[in-house]
Amino acid sequence: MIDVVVLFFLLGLLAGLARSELKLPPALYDSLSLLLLLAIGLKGGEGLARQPLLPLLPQLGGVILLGMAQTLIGYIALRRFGRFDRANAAAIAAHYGSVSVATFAVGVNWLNVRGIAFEPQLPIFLAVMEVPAILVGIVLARGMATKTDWRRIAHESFLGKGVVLLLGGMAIGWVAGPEGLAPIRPLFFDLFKGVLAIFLLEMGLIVARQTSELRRRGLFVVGFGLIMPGFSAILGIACGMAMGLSVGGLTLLATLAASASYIAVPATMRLAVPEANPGLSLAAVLGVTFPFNILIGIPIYHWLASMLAGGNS
Amino acid sequence: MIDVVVLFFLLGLLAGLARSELKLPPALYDSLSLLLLLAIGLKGGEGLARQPLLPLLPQLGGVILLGMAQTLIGYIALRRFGRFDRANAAAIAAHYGSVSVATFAVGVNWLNVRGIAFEPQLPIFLAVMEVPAILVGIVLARGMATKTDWRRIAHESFLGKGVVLLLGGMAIGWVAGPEGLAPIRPLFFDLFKGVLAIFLLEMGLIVARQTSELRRRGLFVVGFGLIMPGFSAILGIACGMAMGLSVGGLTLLATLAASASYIAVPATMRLAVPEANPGLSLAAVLGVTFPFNILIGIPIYHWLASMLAGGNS
Amino acid sequence: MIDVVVLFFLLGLLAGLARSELKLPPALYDSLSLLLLLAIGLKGGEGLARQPLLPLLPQLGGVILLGMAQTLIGYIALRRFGRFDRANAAAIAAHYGSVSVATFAVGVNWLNVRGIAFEPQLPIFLAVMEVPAILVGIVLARGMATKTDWRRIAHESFLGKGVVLLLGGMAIGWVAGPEGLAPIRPLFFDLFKGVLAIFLLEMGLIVARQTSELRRRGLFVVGFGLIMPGFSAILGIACGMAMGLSVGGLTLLATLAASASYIAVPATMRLAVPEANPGLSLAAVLGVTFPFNILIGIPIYHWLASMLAGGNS
Amino acid sequence: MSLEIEKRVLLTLVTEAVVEQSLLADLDRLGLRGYTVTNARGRGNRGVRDAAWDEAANIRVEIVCKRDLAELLLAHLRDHYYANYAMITFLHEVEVMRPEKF
Amino acid sequence: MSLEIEKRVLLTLVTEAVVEQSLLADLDRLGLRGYTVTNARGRGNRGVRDAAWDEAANIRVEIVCKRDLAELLLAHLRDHYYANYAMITFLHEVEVMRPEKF
Amino acid sequence: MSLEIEKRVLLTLVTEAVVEQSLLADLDRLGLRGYTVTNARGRGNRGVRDAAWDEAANIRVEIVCKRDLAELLLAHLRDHYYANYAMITFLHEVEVMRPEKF
Ligand SMILES: Nc1ncnc2c1ncn2[C@@H]1O[C@H](COP(=O)(O)O)[C@@H](O)[C@H]1O
Ligand SMILES: Nc1ncnc2c1ncn2[C@@H]1O[C@H](COP(=O)(O)O)[C@@H](O)[C@H]1O
Ligand SMILES: Nc1ncnc2c1ncn2[C@@H]1O[C@H](COP(=O)(O)O)[C@@H](O)[C@H]1O
Ligand code: NA
Ligand code: NA
Ligand code: NA
Repeated sequence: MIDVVVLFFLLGLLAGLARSELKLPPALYDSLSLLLLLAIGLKGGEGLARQPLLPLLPQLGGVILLGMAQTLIGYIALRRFGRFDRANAAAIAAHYGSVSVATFAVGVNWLNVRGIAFEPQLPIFLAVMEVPAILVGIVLARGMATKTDWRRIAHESFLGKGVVLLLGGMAIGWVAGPEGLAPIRPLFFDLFKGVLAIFLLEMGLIVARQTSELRRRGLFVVGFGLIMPGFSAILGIACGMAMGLSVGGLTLLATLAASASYIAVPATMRLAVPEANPGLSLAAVLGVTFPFNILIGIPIYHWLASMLAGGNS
Repeated sequence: MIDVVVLFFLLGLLAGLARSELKLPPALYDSLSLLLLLAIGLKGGEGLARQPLLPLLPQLGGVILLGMAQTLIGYIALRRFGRFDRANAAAIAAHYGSVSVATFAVGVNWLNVRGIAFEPQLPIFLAVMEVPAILVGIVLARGMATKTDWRRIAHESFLGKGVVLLLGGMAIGWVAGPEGLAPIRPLFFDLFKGVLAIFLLEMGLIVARQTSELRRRGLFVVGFGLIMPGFSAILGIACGMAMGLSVGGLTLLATLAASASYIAVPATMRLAVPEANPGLSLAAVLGVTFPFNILIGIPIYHWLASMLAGGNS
Repeated sequence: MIDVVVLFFLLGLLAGLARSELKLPPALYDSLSLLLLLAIGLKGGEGLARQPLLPLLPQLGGVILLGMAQTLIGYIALRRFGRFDRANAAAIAAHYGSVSVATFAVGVNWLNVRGIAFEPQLPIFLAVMEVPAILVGIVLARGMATKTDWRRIAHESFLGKGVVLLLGGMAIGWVAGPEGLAPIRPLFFDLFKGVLAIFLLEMGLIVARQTSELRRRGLFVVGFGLIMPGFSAILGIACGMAMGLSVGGLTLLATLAASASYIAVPATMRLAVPEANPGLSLAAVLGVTFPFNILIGIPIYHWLASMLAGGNS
Repeated sequence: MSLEIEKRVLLTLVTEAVVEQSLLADLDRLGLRGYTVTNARGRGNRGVRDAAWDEAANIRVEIVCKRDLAELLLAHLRDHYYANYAMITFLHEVEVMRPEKF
Repeated sequence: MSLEIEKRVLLTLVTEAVVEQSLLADLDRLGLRGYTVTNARGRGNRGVRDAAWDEAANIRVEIVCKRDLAELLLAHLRDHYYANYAMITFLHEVEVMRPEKF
Repeated sequence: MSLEIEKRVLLTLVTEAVVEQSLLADLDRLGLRGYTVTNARGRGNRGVRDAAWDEAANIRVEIVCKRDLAELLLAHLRDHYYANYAMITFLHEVEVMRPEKF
C-alpha cells in the first residue's frame, strides 16, 4: 500500500497539473522544512549518543567519496551522451552528486511504517553528502586555477540552512539524549509525519510546474533523470555494504545516493556557475528524479538491498 | 457552557473592537485554514471508506438544489424588500447560497464536544455546496447569454483552494483508511481544536473590522444577515430529513445552509460581477451572519433538528 | 544539565556568530510568540480559576511598584555612573523595568523540568509588569508637563499584542477551566516546549546580531547588562517574600524582575522618546541580559530564593 | 564610459490583489511582455486596504514599455477597471539599457 | 486615442516600520488622502536594516499628490522625523489620469 | 516654504532573489552607500518568476545616487549580470533633500 505522505504528494501534483489556485504560503514551506531538518537531526543525534563516534570517521570518508564519484560519473555521461557544454554538465552533475532532504525523509518514513531499523548515523551522511558534489561541480565547470570565490562558496555550502539545522539538531540530540529530548518530542517526533505530508503536498505543486520545462527539454533529460538515480543507488548499496550497514541502512544510503538536491545546489551553482541554465537541472531533478524516487525508487532500492545483502541484516 | 474555541473568537472580536495592535501573520491564517480543510476532508474520507458511495449521489443532488434554492430566495428577498440593484442582490445572495468552512468547523466541534455523531458525508456536502450558488448568482446578475468567461469562472470555482483541499483530503482519507491515517493523526486530528481556536481568534479580528461598514449600511443588512440563516437552516433541516440524516447530520446540514461564504464567493464574484460592492456582502456575512451562527445559531439549529426529527436519531 | 530548549538558543547563537545563512521566516517567529503568550495565559487562567481573585489585588500593586522602582533605580545608575543623557538613560531604564516573555517562558520551563511548582498568578504579573516601566520611562525623559500623546501611548501599551494575548488567554483559561481547555491542550500545552525551543533558536540568531553593536558600546553597557538583572532579582525576591510566594514563585518573580523587554518597550519608546538610540538599549538587553538570564541567571535566582526563603516553600 | 541608453515609460498601477491573474491575462492580450509585481497596502477613495486578509490586499504592478503600449494599456484599464475596482495608475519616463527588452 | 493626462508628483519615503501608524496619522492631519505602503529592507546612514525582525524592518510609502502638498509633507518630515529616524525621501513628476483623485 | 532640493537619479533593478547578497556585496565595492530592497515577482524574457519558491523569486532594488555612480553600477551589471541572470534596470531623475546622504 502506498504511504499516506506520498498520497499528499500526489494530491499536490494533480492540483498543480490541473492548474488549481492552491498555493502554500512560502513561510509555511520554510517552517516545515526547518522542522523536518531539526527532527531528522535530533533523531540521529539521539541514536549516536549510544555508540562510539570514532569508528564513524571512515564511513564519512566513504560517503564523501560516493558523492564525488557520482558527480564525476554524471558529468561524463552528460558530456559524452548528452552533449551538454561544460557548465551545464557540471551543474546538473552536482545536483545528482548531492542529496535531497525530502527524499530522505520519505525513505525514513517508508522504513518506519514497515518497522525496519536503520543506523543512527544516516542523518550525518545526509548532512555530509550535501556539499562535496558542489565543490566537484565547480571545479569541473571552472578548473582549479580560477577566480572562483572559494571563501564565499565554502561559506554558502557549510553554513547553509540545511547543514546547520541537521548538524545542529544532531548535536542537540547527542547532548540531550532521550530523556532531555522528551519534552520536545510532541512537536518534533509525534508531528513528524504530518509535517512531512504537508511538505510533500507543496513538493507536488512544485513538481507540477516543471512539466512545461520538461517537455521543452526532450527525452535525454527524462532518461538521465531516471537512469542516474538507479545507477547511484547501486553505487550507494555497494558503498554501504563495504561499511557493513543493515538492510535498512543500505536502503537509506541508496536513497540518499539516488536523490538529487533541489535546494542547496541550485542556490550555490547559480552564483558559482551562472552560465549554467538552472531550469535544466531543476526539470530533471524535480520533474523526473524526485517523483521517481519517492513513488517507485525507494521500494526498489529496498528490494535491491535485501537481495544483495540479505545475510547482513 | 460556551465552547473554548468560541471564546477565542470573542477574544479576537473584543481585541478588534478595542482597536488593539494584535495582528496575526497572514501566512499563519493561510496555514491554519489549510490544516482545517485537510483535516475535515481526511476525517470525512475515512468515514466514507466504511460505506457504499453510490447511495450518496442523490444526496449530493439534494444539497446542490438546496444551495441553488437559497440563492434564488435570497435574491428575490433582496430585490423586493431590500431594493438592491440586480448585481448587488445577486452577489449577496450567492454568498448566502454558498457555505463557510469556519462555521462548519465550529459546528463539528460543537457536536464533538457533546458526543453527538454525524454522517461522514457531511464534509462532501461542504465541498459540493461551495460552487452552485456562485453559478446561480452570476446568471442572476448577467443572464445566460452574456460574455461571462465561464471557463475562467469554472476554473476559479472547482479548482479553488477550498474545494481542492476538501476533496483531496477526502480522497486521501478514503484511500488510506484509519490505519493509513494513523501516523498523521497527531497533526491533523489531535491539534484540530487548537488550530480552530487560533483560526477563530483571527476571525474575531476580521469580524471586528466590519462594524464601521455595518453602521453605514443600516438595518436592512443586519436584518437580512439574521433572518436569512434562520430560514436557510429550516430549509437545510427539511432537506436533511428527506435524506434520513441523524440529528447530528441535520444540525450540521442546517449549519451549512445557514452559513455564508466569505472566501470563495467574494473572490469569484469580484471578477464575475465587478459592479457589485464587495463591502456590502462582507458586512452582512462577516459582521452579522458568521458571529450569529457560531454564537447562537448552532445550538438553535440543533434544538430545531431534535424537535423536528427526534425520532430519527 | 542544561535544558534542551536552551541548547536551541545556543545553536541559534553559534549559527548567527558564524554568519550562517540560517533565517527563520518572520511569520514563524510571530506565530510562535503568539502561541507562547496564549499558552502562558491559558495556563495561568486555569490555575486562577481555583482560587479567590480579590487577595491578588495588593500583589498586583506590589509588582507594579517593583517595575517602577527598577526603572527609577536604573535611570539614576545610568545618569550617574554611565553619564548617559536623559533620553537614553530613561529609555534603557524602561527596558529593564519592564519584562521579557521569552525569559519568563524559559524560567517556567526550568521549573517544570525540575518539578517545582509556582503560583498561577505569575503570568498576570508578567502581563501587569510590561507597562508601568514604559510610563515611568517617558516621564523621566520628558517630565510630566509635556506634549506627549498619552492617549496613543496608553493605547500602544495596554492594547499591545503581548498584553492582549496574555490577559485574553488568562480570561479564556479562567472561564473554560481544566475541562473546557482539554480539547486544545495538545496544541497549547503538549507542544509548548517544542515551540519554545524553536523560538529560542530564533532568539539566538537575533542575539548574535547584537555583538557588533555591543563591541562599539564598550564595557559600561556590558556591566550594566549584567549587574542590573542581579540587583533586580534581589528586589524581586524581596517583593515576592513580602507576598508570601513559594520558592518557585520567588524564582519566577526574580526572573521577571531581572528580565528586560525587547519587544513592547522598544516599539513604544521609539515613538515616545525618538531621540533615544534604540541600538543602545537592544545591545544591552539582547546582547547581555537575555543570554545571561537564560544561561546562568535563572539557576542563580532559584538558589537565592531557596536560601532566602527556604522556610516558605 | 558610454552606456547605450534609450527612453521608455514606467507605468505603475496599484489595485486589488484579487484581480492579479485576470488583470495580467487581460494586459497580456494587449501586448504586455514584461511586468513586476509587489504586494502592497494603502488607502484611497475606496477606503483603507490594509492587507489584513486577501480581500483587503493590494498589488503594485510596474511595466516598463513604449509610450504607445502604455497608453493602450491605460485605455483598457480606464474602460474595464476604473469604475469597479480600487485602482490608481501613473506613469513617467525612464532611461533603459537593452531597449530591445522593452 | 487621447487620454486626459495631468501632472502630479510622486513622493516616496523609506523609513522604519515601527512608525507606520503614527507617521500616517501625522500626514493625514496635513491633508494626505491616498498612499501605498510596501514592506522593505535596506541600508543607509543608520546601518543595515534587514527586516529580520520588527525593529529592523523598513516600509516604503508612496504618495501621489500635488506638489504643494508634497512640500508640506516634506517640511513636516524634515522637522519631526529626519533627526531621529532612519528615513529617506525623494520625489519626481508623474502623469496621472483622473486628476481629481490626487 | 523653501526646501533645499537637489537632483539625483533613482536606479531601479529587478533581478533574481538568490543573488541578493552577492550583488549587494559587489555594488558595495563600487561605492554604493544606501539601497532599499523589496520582494517581487514578475515576467520577462526569462519567463514567469512567480516567487512560489526561492528559486523563482525576484527582488527589486532601488538606489538613489549621483548619476556617475549609477552609470558605474550599470556598467558593472551589464558586464557581470546581464548575460546570465534574469534582470532589468532603469533609471530616472529624482529630487532629494539632504543631498549629502546620497
Ligand atoms: N494618492 C495616492 N497615492 C498613492 N497611492 C494611492 C493614492 N490613492 C490611492 N492609492 C492606492 O491605490 C489603491 C486604490 O485606490 P482607490 O481606488 O482610490 O481606493 C489604494 O488602496 C492605495 O494603495
Ligand atoms: N541611497 C539610498 N538609496 C536607496 N535607499 C536608501 C538610500 N539610503 C538609505 N536608503 C533607505 O532608507 C533607509 C533609511 O536610511 P538612513 O536613514 O540613511 O539609514 C535605509 O534603511 C534604506 O532602506
Ligand atoms: N518590461 C518589464 N517591465 C517591468 N518589469 C519587467 C519587465 N521585463 C522584465 N521585468 C522584471 O524583470 C525580471 C527579469 O526579467 P528578464 O531578465 O527579462 O526575465 C522579470 O521577472 C520581471 O520581474
Ligand atoms: Na545523490
Ligand atoms: Na449557505
Ligand atoms: Na525587569
